[in-house]
Amino acid sequence: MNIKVLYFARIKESVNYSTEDLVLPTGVTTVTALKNHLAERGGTWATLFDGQQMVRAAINHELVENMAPISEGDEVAFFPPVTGG
Amino acid sequence: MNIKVLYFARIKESVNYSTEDLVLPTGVTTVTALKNHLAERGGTWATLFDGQQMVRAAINHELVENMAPISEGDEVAFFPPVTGG
Amino acid sequence: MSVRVQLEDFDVAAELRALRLASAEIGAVVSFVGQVRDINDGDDVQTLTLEHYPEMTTRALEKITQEAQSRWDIHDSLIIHRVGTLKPQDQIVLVAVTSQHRGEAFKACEFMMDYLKTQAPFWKKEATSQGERWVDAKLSDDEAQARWESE
Amino acid sequence: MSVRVQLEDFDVAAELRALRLASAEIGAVVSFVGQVRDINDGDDVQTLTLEHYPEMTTRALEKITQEAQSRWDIHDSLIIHRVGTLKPQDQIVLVAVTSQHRGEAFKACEFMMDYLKTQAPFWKKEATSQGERWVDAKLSDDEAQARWESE
Repeated sequence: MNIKVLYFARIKESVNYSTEDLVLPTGVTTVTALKNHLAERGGTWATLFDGQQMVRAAINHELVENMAPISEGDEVAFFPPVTGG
Repeated sequence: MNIKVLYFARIKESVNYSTEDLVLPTGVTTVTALKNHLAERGGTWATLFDGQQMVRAAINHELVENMAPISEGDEVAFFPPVTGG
Repeated sequence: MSVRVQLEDFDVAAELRALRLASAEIGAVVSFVGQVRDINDGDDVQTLTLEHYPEMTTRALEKITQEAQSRWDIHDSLIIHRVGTLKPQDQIVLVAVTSQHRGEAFKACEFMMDYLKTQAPFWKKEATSQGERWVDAKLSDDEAQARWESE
Repeated sequence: MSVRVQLEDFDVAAELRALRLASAEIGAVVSFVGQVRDINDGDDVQTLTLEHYPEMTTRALEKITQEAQSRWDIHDSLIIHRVGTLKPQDQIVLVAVTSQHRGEAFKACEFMMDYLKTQAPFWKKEATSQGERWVDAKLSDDEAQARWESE
């Protein structure tokens, strides 16, 4: 499954880039699974996505929970809790 | 006891004037007693002050309840419920 | 913490700007502007005339201001209320509150409006196509004020 | 029911005036203006930079607007949020709501701010004399939003 991943704010600075195209292995079909998949990269990725830090996700521009399913072609974004206003 | 009485809005229009100086008989020492005293004038006064209509009172520019005491030299105002804002 | 009662219109922008720029500790400015509606109780309103009790009005508005200040951590507040004859879409009243954080300013501003509606000696008379009439007080305003009594 | 995200400052007076004059049925205009504070968590703030997620931001603000509209009988609303680099006492955000009666406008305006704070994809980075840092989300904002969930 092909998806696009975006990173914002503190997370973008940690991973050093803002977007990447990913081909997901079979079985990685939820936000949680994607976080675990990214954590397997180790280092900064492990620190960010091991579940200790609060990382919010959006799929196709909608805030979603960790159980949300990911589909072919989705735009998945990861970011810290928002601080606007 | 000498006091000054002011009337506002609908009540002022009913009684046809906005202020009067009154010498109160002994015993008229509360807002309720003053309302009863004015109601004894009959006609419009009775209608206004017989307790059927909502008439608010202020003494010396402070909203007060019916039990409030009246003292020599007070400025007592009668008016309908307020409708500003 | 100022209150003004005046015949003239007021400039919301200038007032809010002055309040906001008074301190860089201010994070929130909440304001209420009331305007004259053209319909009330089903009739068209041509003009609205506000009478008040001058010696009492300022005092009542200052008491409301002080009460808000004692209840919430606000930086400053302003009440401007017009009197005299207004027409539909004229501004009647401005209440504005500044604070560090928004919760206090929202609460204080709504509190001040709710108290103004029930405690400040203003009375409205409408001229409609059916003639002139005094506006009746609304039970909903008493209820809005009563909410704060239990807080 | 419009939302705008922009680099430029906004003119509160012109915005409020346009909202208010849109209809003579409007009796109430409630607004919130946020400004950049010069102190946060004990340090002096020199500049504040707002990043956002453009494709999502507009959508999130429109959802907040629609939710407010479905909950209260309001006439219109406006959200303007700035992005880019701001300095202390710059305006960040305007939320304004018009309605016939004040209760609805007060509630809708505060609701919209509380949701904006927790749902709209903006992130603040401060430059202080101690260096740059991302601003942490506040638990109090989550709590402010949660109040509305049970209503």
